[in-house]
Amino acid sequence: MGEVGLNAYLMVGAVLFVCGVVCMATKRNGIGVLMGVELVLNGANVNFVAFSRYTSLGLDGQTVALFVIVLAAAEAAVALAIALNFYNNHLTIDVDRGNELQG
Amino acid sequence: MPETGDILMFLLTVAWLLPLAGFVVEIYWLCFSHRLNKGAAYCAVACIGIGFLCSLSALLYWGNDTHWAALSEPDHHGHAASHDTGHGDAAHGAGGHDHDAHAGDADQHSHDQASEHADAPAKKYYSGTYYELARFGGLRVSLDWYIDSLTLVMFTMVTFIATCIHIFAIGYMHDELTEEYEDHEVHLHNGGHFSRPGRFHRFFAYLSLFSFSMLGIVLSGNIFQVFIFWELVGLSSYLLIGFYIERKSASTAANKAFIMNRVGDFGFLIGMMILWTSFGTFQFGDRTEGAHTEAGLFTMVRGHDGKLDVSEDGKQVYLQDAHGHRAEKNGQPLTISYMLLVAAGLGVFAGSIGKSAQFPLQTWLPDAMEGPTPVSALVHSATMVAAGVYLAARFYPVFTPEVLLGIAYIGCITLFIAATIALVVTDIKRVLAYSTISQLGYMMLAIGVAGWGAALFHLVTHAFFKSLMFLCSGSVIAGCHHVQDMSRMGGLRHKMKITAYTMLVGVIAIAGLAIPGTSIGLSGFYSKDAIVASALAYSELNPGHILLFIAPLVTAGITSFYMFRLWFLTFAGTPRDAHVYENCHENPSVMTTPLLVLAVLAAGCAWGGEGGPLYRLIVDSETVPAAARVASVGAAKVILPSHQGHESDVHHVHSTAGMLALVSAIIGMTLAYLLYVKKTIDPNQIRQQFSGVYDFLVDKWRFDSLYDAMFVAPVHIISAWCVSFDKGVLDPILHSAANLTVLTSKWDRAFDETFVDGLVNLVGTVTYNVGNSLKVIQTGRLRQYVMWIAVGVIVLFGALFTTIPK
Amino acid sequence: MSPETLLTCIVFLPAVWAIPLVLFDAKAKEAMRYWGVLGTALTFALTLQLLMQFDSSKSGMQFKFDTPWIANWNVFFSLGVDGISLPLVVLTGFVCLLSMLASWSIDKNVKGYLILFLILETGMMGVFLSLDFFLFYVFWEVMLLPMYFLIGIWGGPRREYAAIKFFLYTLAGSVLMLIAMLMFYFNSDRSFDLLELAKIASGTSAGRSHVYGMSMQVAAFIMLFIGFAIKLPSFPFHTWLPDAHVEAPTPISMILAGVLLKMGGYGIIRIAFPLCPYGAQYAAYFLAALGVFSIIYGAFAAMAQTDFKRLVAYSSVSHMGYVLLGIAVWKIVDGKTVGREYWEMGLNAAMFQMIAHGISSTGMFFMVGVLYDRVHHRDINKFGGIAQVMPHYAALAAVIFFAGLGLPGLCGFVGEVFSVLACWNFSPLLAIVAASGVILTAGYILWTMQRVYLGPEYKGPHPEALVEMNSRELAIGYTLVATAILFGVLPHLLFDPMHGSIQALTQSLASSYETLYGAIHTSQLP
Amino acid sequence: MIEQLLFYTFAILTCGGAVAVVATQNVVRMAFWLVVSLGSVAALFFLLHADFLGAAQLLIYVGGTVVLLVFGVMLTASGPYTTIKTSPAEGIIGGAVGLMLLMVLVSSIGSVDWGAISGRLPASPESPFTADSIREAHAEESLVNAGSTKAKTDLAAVQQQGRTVRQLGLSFLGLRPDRNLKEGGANGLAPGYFLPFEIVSVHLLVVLIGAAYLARAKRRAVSEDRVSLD
Repeated sequence: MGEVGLNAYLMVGAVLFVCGVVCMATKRNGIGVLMGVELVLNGANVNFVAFSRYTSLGLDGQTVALFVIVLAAAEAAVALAIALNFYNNHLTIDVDRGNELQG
Repeated sequence: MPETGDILMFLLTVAWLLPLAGFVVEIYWLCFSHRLNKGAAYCAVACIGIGFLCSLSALLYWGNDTHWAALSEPDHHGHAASHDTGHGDAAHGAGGHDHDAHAGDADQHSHDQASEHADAPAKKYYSGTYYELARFGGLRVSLDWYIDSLTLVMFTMVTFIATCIHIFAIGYMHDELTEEYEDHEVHLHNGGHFSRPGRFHRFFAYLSLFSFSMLGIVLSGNIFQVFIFWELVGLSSYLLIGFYIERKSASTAANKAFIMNRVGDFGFLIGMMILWTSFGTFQFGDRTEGAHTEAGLFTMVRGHDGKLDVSEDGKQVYLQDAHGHRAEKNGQPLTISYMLLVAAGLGVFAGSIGKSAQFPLQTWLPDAMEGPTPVSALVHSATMVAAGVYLAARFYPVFTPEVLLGIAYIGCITLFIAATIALVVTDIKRVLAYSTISQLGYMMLAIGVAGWGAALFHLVTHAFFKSLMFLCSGSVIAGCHHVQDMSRMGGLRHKMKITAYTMLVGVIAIAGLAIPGTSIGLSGFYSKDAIVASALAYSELNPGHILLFIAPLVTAGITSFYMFRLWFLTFAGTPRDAHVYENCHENPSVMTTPLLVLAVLAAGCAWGGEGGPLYRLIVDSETVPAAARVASVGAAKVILPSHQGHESDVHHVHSTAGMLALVSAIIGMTLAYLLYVKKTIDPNQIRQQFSGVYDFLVDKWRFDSLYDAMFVAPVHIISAWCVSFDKGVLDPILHSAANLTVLTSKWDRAFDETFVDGLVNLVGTVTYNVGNSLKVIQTGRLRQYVMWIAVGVIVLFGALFTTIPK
Repeated sequence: MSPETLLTCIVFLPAVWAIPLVLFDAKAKEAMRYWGVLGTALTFALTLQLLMQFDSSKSGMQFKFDTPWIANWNVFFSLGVDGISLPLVVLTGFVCLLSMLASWSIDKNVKGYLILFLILETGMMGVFLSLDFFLFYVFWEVMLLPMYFLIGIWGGPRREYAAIKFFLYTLAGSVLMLIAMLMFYFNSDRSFDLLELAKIASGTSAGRSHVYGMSMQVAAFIMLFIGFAIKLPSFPFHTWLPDAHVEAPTPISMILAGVLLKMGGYGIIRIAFPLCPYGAQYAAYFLAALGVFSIIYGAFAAMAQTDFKRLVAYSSVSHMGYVLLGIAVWKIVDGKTVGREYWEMGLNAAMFQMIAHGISSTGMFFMVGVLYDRVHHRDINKFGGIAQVMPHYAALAAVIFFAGLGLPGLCGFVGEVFSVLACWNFSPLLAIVAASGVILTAGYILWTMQRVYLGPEYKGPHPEALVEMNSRELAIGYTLVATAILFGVLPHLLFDPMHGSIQALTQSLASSYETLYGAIHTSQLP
Repeated sequence: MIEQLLFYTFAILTCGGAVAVVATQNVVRMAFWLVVSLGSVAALFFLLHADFLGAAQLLIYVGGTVVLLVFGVMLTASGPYTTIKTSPAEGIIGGAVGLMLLMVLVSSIGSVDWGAISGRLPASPESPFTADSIREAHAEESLVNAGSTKAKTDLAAVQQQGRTVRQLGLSFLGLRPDRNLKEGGANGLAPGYFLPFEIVSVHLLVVLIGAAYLARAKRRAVSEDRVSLD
């Protein structure tokens, strides 16, 4: 095992990100999609903090990550409300039922 | 002490402008006064009356200033000068006997050159400028005044007659003083009679306007100004002839008068153009500005010796400058082509033809009798129509003998034609109208045969007796309640004594009767005598033109015949229409007084004949060429007789001519007496025997129908052509251009729609189809979109990695 | 007020004045009309102020000023006034005020009407005041559009036809003018300055020694002339005029006859002649002949009309013929101007005739409009006896018609007679033919007056509507009559300011022609 | 050595949790795996000397967000164990795409020389931190600038030890102890996060209200009627 470097954290972030994307793409459950979003955000966060540690980004990376976390919480609250509304309207949480985007 | 010229100018200007002020006041009176008010009439009478007083005092002042030199001539000093124009009798006594008077005194004002050239005859005029209308470089047009004895006489005569007629008109137009004037000659569509508010004020306003314009002509100091007032009298005449605007005949006659005059003015304008272009001035007299004297028209043509300075080949006339030398410009002598000078003369004379109703423009004057009778008296006999003669006389120095020959023949033809028509007319005013034309013909003839003084002499005497006769006829018409046809009158002398006998004075005057063996007669005798004498002298010198003597001689008889016919038919014999006779009455004194005054003047104004004061006054203004014997150099080869002094051509034949004319007149009178009083010969029989001639004369020599066919109809046809050219040629060209454009744009549209639009549509269709086929991708499913995003990122990165070199 | 402000105000005041009209309620017609009258009155007052400040002893441009407008193309906002444009500017203010007063009969969409009217006035003022060819052209077009709409919206039954006819004719003219303008632009040093272009044409420009070539001058002159002759209008470009007049509402007819036609004459004097002296001289005889023909032709055509307005329109064609005649009497013998004073007289007469016609024909159209407002027809043969029921009106109308007839003492006389008098020097034949116009003019005007005003009774429809003019109409009528008399009696009031400018114009044209003539002849000699 | 060990442990946990979230069909289990994954991320933060961040991660994510999600599951599902199946084909496609994306990302990460980039960045934690600048920018702030040169060394030490709470707090108040204010062209403006901080605060408030509004109980039928009427 070599020295833990920036690349290792970035790899973790990438995996999280990809998992999030796949999660979003495959889950029919609305809550699952939300979880995918959280994963994507976390992937990004890992990258930020890693850059904060290993490059001259410094405190900025952490600050941004902090913001992301806060905003993700907010997003989660709103998304949940949206999910509830969706559920109220369609009587299911299956996102495939909501095809209003088709226009 | 102001100079004589300025005083004269001031007095005459006042006399001239007062009627204009009167016109303005009366027009406004019309708006604010009620119609029963005679104020306008009094205003008009006051204006013209004061004008008369001004003119008279101007005349007297002038006479005093010149010590009445004009009235005396070495060989005629026996005559008392107690009458000037016959009305200012006691005003001046001793002046006429002052033989030592210097004519040159009058020249101090503006004619220093007269003394420089002692041989040049003194030119007895004053002139000056009111104001400039325009100035173009060296050319200028202005309003001027020009005063000589002729101006003064004309002024006095015009204002006096106008005053009389104004007063007469107060009575004549009395029935217009109403709110409801019923016109029995107008019939409405519904068969009723036409009634309208009276037009008393308007009538006097028009009369004032006329007086102003007429005096303007007389006072004018340049030909352009004459033209201006020429048109203005035409306007007044138009307004007065068409006074009864509701009568179609009146308005048509007014139009006819105006347009006929315009035809004359067309010639006038051409004459003016020639003069303007060749001479560069319109001025009659010379104009002095400081040290520089600018020659007027008369000086330029005639110089100081009164001779035309014709080049050797006879084709050019040299113009003279103010000092009697040939005028030069840039070293070249100024000349005018002789033919152009003739043309200019004829052109100006054309204006006279129109205004004085000479052949071939004579037809408007009889129609002009549609106006109220005082108008006929003032405008269409005494003054305006005489303005043509006045202009011809004023412009005499510019006329070449050829022009004069033309004038003579025009006058000759006119006097004969008009007299013959007058033989058969039964409308009392029309007889007088034709007589006026005929008498004006006499005057023109006189000018043409160099009887300059005779023409103007006749002008003044004619003005008196003709206005008298018109007023008498007006009195008859008013007395008979607007009956004008003589065939319905007769015996009126019992009921209208004053009118009848004053009329007789006029008739005798115009007929030229005198006591045989003596030379005592009424005014017409002297003046006609002078004309016939001039004509005889002329025809003796130019035997080829004997007609110019025969025609006036014969016509003198005809004149006498138809005038007595008029009097006999109207006043003598027995009434032919009982109704008319019963209702007729003599008029109030406001109408008869002017008759009496005018009768006195008609009888006596020419007192003394050619030795008398009137003639002397007029001849005082005579220009040199009119007095001396002149031989023509042009194509016509005529010789103009001289007529001054005992040795003159005219003097030789004077007694012969007088005798012949008198005989002719007496024959005419006797014939009339036999036909209409004694009834020895039945006029109807003659009429039937010569029915062809009679009809021809009744149709006024068929001039009206001739002109209708020659001018009126073609004008209408041409105007129809013009309109159809617009509608049929120009508009179709435009329309076809427009249609062509529309057609082109249609093609353009077709091209657009098939080709250009086709291309565009193709693009659109392809896009649509592609989009349509891609539509399935948009499922609206969230998860698919995420997938697509991921795929997109992959593809993008893949593309980047493959294309960007490491 | 400084000259710049004054001139700019004169040009733009009407248009600016139109802006607040937008805020008026559409139903407040009276208020809007008064607003419009106030605007035109103010403009007229400004033109009078200009007249006061104008120094008639000078011959050149006064109050001239330039501001770069489109600097890349050398276009300047350049205004100025001289003796030639000054009377026309004042006339424009005058006629606009009167027509605005005559606009009470317009009842449809008053707001739009007034706005277009005021814009039209700006366009007209701009045309007369601009000294930059491009600016001139712009104003020329600015004037065209409102006129199109004014005829096309507020006109009579065939208004669309008339409006399009007017539009097409004028547009064709302006296209030709545009081409000529560009010819001068590219043949000079890219200049639109009219004064500079004229200087080049006369060979007195500081920057250039050579003048425009002969063929170019002839071509440019022909194009410019056609453009202006359409506006004048001269035969054969006149057929838009009767239609436009017949269909246009009364106040617009007044403006059309009173001002718009003058632009043709003004354009010829201001642009066509100074910019191409050789071309002008080349075509002078043709121009004069065309003018004479228009005189006669218009008079004949007027005589055959039964529509009152059409008659007056043709009389305009006839009267404007005198303008063309007066402008063109430029006689040249062997390269030298002969009788320049007579030509000067002709130009003066042409200018005078334009003003006089502006007064008399404005008046005639107004008088026709007064009748039309009452009985709603214009058939001359159905009138008669108007003088009995409307004596006051008939008297004023008679004076105006006599002014049109050319009676001395009224304005129409001086222009006509002087242009004819000036013509003999140029060509006796043309002078004689032109003089015969006086007979025809008298013929048709008197005949018309007889049929309309004289006679015992009115024969047409709506006899009950024939009431005397109201005070507003009387005011217009009296103003016109007073002006007609004023200029008829004291023509020098008008000649004095024009005289210097026209003298300078004839001098420079004569000398420039001589220069060019000399250049041609020396080069042709070996 | 221990750091490496810890890193790999938590990295595997993180990745494994994430993969498990993807792979699991049951929502509640997904939530569990998510907790695992996010908690491991918090541990990774600690490893990266971001103590406060890690704590926040644990508190907010693991403690807040996931609980929220579980609530959501409970509120929406008719039963806690209901599963909405993804079709196998979708799973395969999703996996394939995910793998490809991962490959892309990994290859990008590998292809970048991070050290070089790091050198180009304008400021480093070791950048000069002078007393002058502190005095100038925050004259009154004696809390931080007590020692001049000492503060600089303190700061480096603090960062090494991951105690960044105070610094983060300062930066949210607009103060940047880790930046040289004279550099970077700040033009005297405070380069801190005061404004974003405030914005985020307001944002959170709005979100809370908005979420409450959205999530409130509504009658169902009306909206459908309205749609059909349109």
